[in-house]
Amino acid sequence: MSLRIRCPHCGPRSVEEWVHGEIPVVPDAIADPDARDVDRGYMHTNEHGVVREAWFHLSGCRRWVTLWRDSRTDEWVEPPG
Amino acid sequence: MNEHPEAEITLRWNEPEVSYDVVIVGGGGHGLSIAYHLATRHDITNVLVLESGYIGGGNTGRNTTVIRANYGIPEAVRFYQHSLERYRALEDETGRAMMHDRKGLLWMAHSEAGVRQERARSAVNQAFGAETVYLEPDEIAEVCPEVDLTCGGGFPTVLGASFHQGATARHDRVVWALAEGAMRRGVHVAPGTAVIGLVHDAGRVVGVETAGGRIAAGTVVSAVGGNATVLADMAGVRLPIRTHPLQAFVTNRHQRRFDPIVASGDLGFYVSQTARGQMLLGAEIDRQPSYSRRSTHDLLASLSHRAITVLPFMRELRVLRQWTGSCDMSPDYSPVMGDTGVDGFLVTTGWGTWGFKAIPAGGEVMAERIATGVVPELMAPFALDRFGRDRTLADRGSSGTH
Amino acid sequence: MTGSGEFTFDGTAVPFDTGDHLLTALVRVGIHPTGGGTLCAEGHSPHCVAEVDGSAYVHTCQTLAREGMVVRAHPTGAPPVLPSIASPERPVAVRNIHHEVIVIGGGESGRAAAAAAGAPIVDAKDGSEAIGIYPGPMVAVRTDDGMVHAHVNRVVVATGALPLLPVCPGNDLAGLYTPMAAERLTAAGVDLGQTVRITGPPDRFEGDIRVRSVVVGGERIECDAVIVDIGTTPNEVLARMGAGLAIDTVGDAATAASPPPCPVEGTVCPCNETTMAELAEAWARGFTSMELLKRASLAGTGVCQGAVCSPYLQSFIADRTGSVEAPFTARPVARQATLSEIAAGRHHPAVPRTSLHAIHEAAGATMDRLGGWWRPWMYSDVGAEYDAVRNAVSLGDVGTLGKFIVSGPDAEAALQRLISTDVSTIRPGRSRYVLMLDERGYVLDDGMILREPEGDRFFVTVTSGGASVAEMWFRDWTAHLNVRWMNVTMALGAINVTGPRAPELLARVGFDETLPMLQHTESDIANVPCRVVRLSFTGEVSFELHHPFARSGELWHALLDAGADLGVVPHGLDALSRLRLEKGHIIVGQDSDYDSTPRRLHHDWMVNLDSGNFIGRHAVERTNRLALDKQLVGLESEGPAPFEGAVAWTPDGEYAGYVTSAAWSPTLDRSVMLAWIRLADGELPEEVWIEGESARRVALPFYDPAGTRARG
Amino acid sequence: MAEFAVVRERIAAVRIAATPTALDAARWPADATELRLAPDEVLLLDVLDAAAPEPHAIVFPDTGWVRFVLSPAAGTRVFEGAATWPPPAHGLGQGAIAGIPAKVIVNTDCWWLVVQGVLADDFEDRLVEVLA
Repeated sequence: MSLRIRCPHCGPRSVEEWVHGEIPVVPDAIADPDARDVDRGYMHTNEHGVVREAWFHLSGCRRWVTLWRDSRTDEWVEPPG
Repeated sequence: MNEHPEAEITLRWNEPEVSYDVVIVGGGGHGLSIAYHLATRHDITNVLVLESGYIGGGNTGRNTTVIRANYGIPEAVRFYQHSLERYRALEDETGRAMMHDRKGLLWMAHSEAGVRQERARSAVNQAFGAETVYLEPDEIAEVCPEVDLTCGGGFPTVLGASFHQGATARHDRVVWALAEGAMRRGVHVAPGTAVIGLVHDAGRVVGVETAGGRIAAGTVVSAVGGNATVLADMAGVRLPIRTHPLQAFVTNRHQRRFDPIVASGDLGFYVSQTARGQMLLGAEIDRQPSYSRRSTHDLLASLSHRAITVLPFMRELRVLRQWTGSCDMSPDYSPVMGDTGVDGFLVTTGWGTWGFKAIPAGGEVMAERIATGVVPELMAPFALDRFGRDRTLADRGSSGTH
Repeated sequence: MTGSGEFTFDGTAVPFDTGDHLLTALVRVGIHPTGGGTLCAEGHSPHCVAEVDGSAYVHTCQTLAREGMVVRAHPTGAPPVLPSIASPERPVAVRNIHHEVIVIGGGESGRAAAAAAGAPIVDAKDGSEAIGIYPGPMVAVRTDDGMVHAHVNRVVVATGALPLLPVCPGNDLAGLYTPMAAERLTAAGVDLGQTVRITGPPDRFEGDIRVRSVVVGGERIECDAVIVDIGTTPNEVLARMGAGLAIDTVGDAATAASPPPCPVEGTVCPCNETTMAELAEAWARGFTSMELLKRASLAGTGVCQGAVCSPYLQSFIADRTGSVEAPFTARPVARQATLSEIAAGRHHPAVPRTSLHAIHEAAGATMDRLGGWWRPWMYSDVGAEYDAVRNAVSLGDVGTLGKFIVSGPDAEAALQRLISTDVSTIRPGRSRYVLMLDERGYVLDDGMILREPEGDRFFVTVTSGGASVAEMWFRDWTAHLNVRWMNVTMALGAINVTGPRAPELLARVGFDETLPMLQHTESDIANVPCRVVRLSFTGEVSFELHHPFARSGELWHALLDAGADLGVVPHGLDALSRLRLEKGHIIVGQDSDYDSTPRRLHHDWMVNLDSGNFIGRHAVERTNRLALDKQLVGLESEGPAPFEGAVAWTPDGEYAGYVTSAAWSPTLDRSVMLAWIRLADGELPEEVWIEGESARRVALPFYDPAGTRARG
Repeated sequence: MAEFAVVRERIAAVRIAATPTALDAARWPADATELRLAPDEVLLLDVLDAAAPEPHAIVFPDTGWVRFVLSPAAGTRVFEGAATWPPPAHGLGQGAIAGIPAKVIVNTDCWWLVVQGVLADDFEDRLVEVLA
């Protein structure tokens, strides 16, 4: 399906109608609150594989949708589990 | 006519040995520049450059070759201005033509907000030696008569800024000249060799794993484009990097005539004519992080539309080839260079859309850091720990159109 | 033939029959468009390109001849001239079509696939050239009638095979044809003369301009034309381009390539005139892989994108390494289209206009794109606009403000999370100026929160241009709460009535309540239902009137009419920027930067660390423990106002920072500025130099520090 | 060209934000055309007011919309020339048309294209261009 994004409310629409939003992931291993704060603010997993992310349908329903995408190919994938 | 100047350059490849003083991961412009400067400036030649594909085949081979220093903050202007000056010297130093062509960069603003941003950037440029002059619309018409100053009526041009030292160079030749220069002094370069792991010992990185075996290293430098976070993960280092696609395209060749590099911040596009006569167009990054290098029609169409709005003479030119590179973007639009908190593991990353112009200076300062153990002044502001120290380098001048 | 006509080639009239492609008509009269080289008549060979009606690189074999066309040969030995003036704008239509499946290629396998799937066919032979398979999948197709954008769920690539073009000495002569070209030309009534068909690689072609003989296996054959039938290679560029997308490749395009014998000599890349000898030289110098060889020799980077040379480069490498390397990376475009064609159907981003846009234009305002809206920069005299605010009364169009209604049991909790103030202390009927921080503790936006009399309802405004970002931010962070958001930015107009005589003007149009600072109410003004908010950005008594979008015009005119004798005039953004600067009010995005913490902005007073777990709270606490490095400060100077962006230097000549806002203050008779200034040894300098003038650091605001004028 | 005439009109509308369940269960005035913009938001065309479907609902008379009325042939042509998504067979669709966020309501005898008033001038220019 690639960069046509399926909106559960509006249907599939071009990526140009959407705004990408990241869902930050801070590793549990970072216990120090200050280090967690810095990691959440700046660091990125930059996943080379399946990423969970949010897209805002700006030109349609104006709501966030959560999707899973393979960052190597830009293909949409089913939520794991 | 085919100029075939590469006939001068000779490349000699090596199978990796078991141990090196320095192993550089990534045989692009930055990796090879580090190797070149280690060899030429510090006489460190027990160096291996590992490249998973062919040299210069990553972002160095996919960028749009603009060399400029007109950035938005003093630390960046200083760094890129030094790099720009080094670029000019590299041709003489290596004895290899890089088709370095100083053609000037014309940057246009079409709104009061655009003008304010352009004036601010020009001011900091002038303060740190990157010559910039303002151009009124009639002066723009003299520098580049092809510009439609009204941009189809929709975007009247209010102000231009001309950065005289703006230049282009042929990216392949930069890579090959640096590789040849390093190889001639004994540096090993191994293409087709991917790093699949790092070797740790007592909290230190002491080597790399490849399909062909383990290679010990006094220092491992990540000069990877696109996969920097993957490699850093192996070292246990978190990076402030997201990888985004950046697309560009060229038209067919035409006789050389179009001189300046023309850019518009408000419209989000830039164009130059290459030494071979192709018109080369670029724009901003794709918004979603991705390692995909698949080109999109959206970008091609929207960039074409913006280009012919500013330069209507391009309407009937034909698109030859479209491609996509991977940009490692940092949150503050500035690179990340140097120490990582893990001994034996250095990074140069976060080169976003501005890595090509930084190749000479980036290699030079990293080589100095490796050789001396001291962080050079030009490099210091770009340290990874700046985020935790709340000393980010917000450089709006580097974002978007480059 | 149903008709005929004439076009010109380099000034010479060339007759054509209806249905002729340009190439057919040219060959019929003995003209080879590029002088020589094997013609394929199906859009692959680069040897048929010419300039047609001012547009270079047109495949004459794909272009139907039309009366009066002006065709020119490309220059010899050089690329075509870059056009210096704009060719006329040629509108290109786009047709978006939607199908389950589309088939590219109209050969046997393509027709079979189309029949099986009930799918349409895109066939270059019919003038429909697929330029690329893109994510979607979307297939972009160029036709003479415009572009077709096919949005599908699956693409069948049935592009068949490409004829091999010969590589040997003399392959740049005229009179060489692929079997398809010979068949098509002959069918169109072109007499090719004495032809010979060769089925194996030629040693060489001989002749002067036109071929006179061909040598194959040492044997010379005299002829007028050679049909070069030396095999094919799968036409799989689109298949490789679409790899990973939902595509199927069928027929010849799906077969495995077996490279032809490696040529001994001759031009292998006609587009860039690369010879076999040059390939060998590059190889010897270490360019020993397909991509390096391509870059070193430029073979494959020309107009045919490797259609001619790619199989030969494979055989060249296979000869030396014993294995067949993959061909070049397949990149769009597979067929060429002009920028006009590619750009067809595109628009620049639409910029919203407030409900008063036409009124501003009629009043002669200079309109500009500011904060993502068309806004009046100045009407006619910025000085008069400024004076009206300071001394009389003026109107400003603030319909661009981001505006939200918030309701629900968790409305207060939602705002408490989003805003760095203690929202619970905003009483019904009151409002407060607030900051929104991001997770890094940087200022994302500023705005106003108004609590409605109902108590669990709020009205929130944010910066012009910030509405969509704010909406995304609100919805993201409060999805788990029992709260309703409504973005009413584009549903409400807003007019700021400001100046010492503002109350007097409002009284004349039906609002004579005493509304204290930072309170709000609802009232009909000039018969228009308004939410009236008492605040001040200009430093003078101000009332924001939020009202239904469709009624802005009548309200605006009623206010202007009622206040004519009070000296009411509208003010633009230029005047507003100066007025607010005198009060030291920041504009987020102009005076703030990416890394602006409240402390750096001198806005710590807007952060209440006791108000719960608002976004950015931990970051503010953490960064407040670090040494401060720079701050936004107020500066004054006796000299003229510097430009916004001017660099500030310390008296010792060190870089100190830069100006974000600057204006000459007629009221204060000096220049006033906001500037980012770096601390040195923990101290802000008392004095900096900007544009050769000394500037002193002073406390904000510059104007009316006690705030008596705004309170009225 | 009457077939491709574009009629532009302001519309009375009411926008309501409420819980999805409340919106699912709500009964609107008989004259209203209901556009469910999102699970928790509805736009009612051609009415001046509506009852709140739940106590915390936001009921907002909204004058910020503009309607373009087109023949089915013109509507089809607009989609073919300016939208990358197919029009609905009947009823509401929303997404970008000519680069501008729009709602389409496909009725049997005519199509409505509804956009924000702040973008209506641009939208009209683009409609005219695509129908030329």
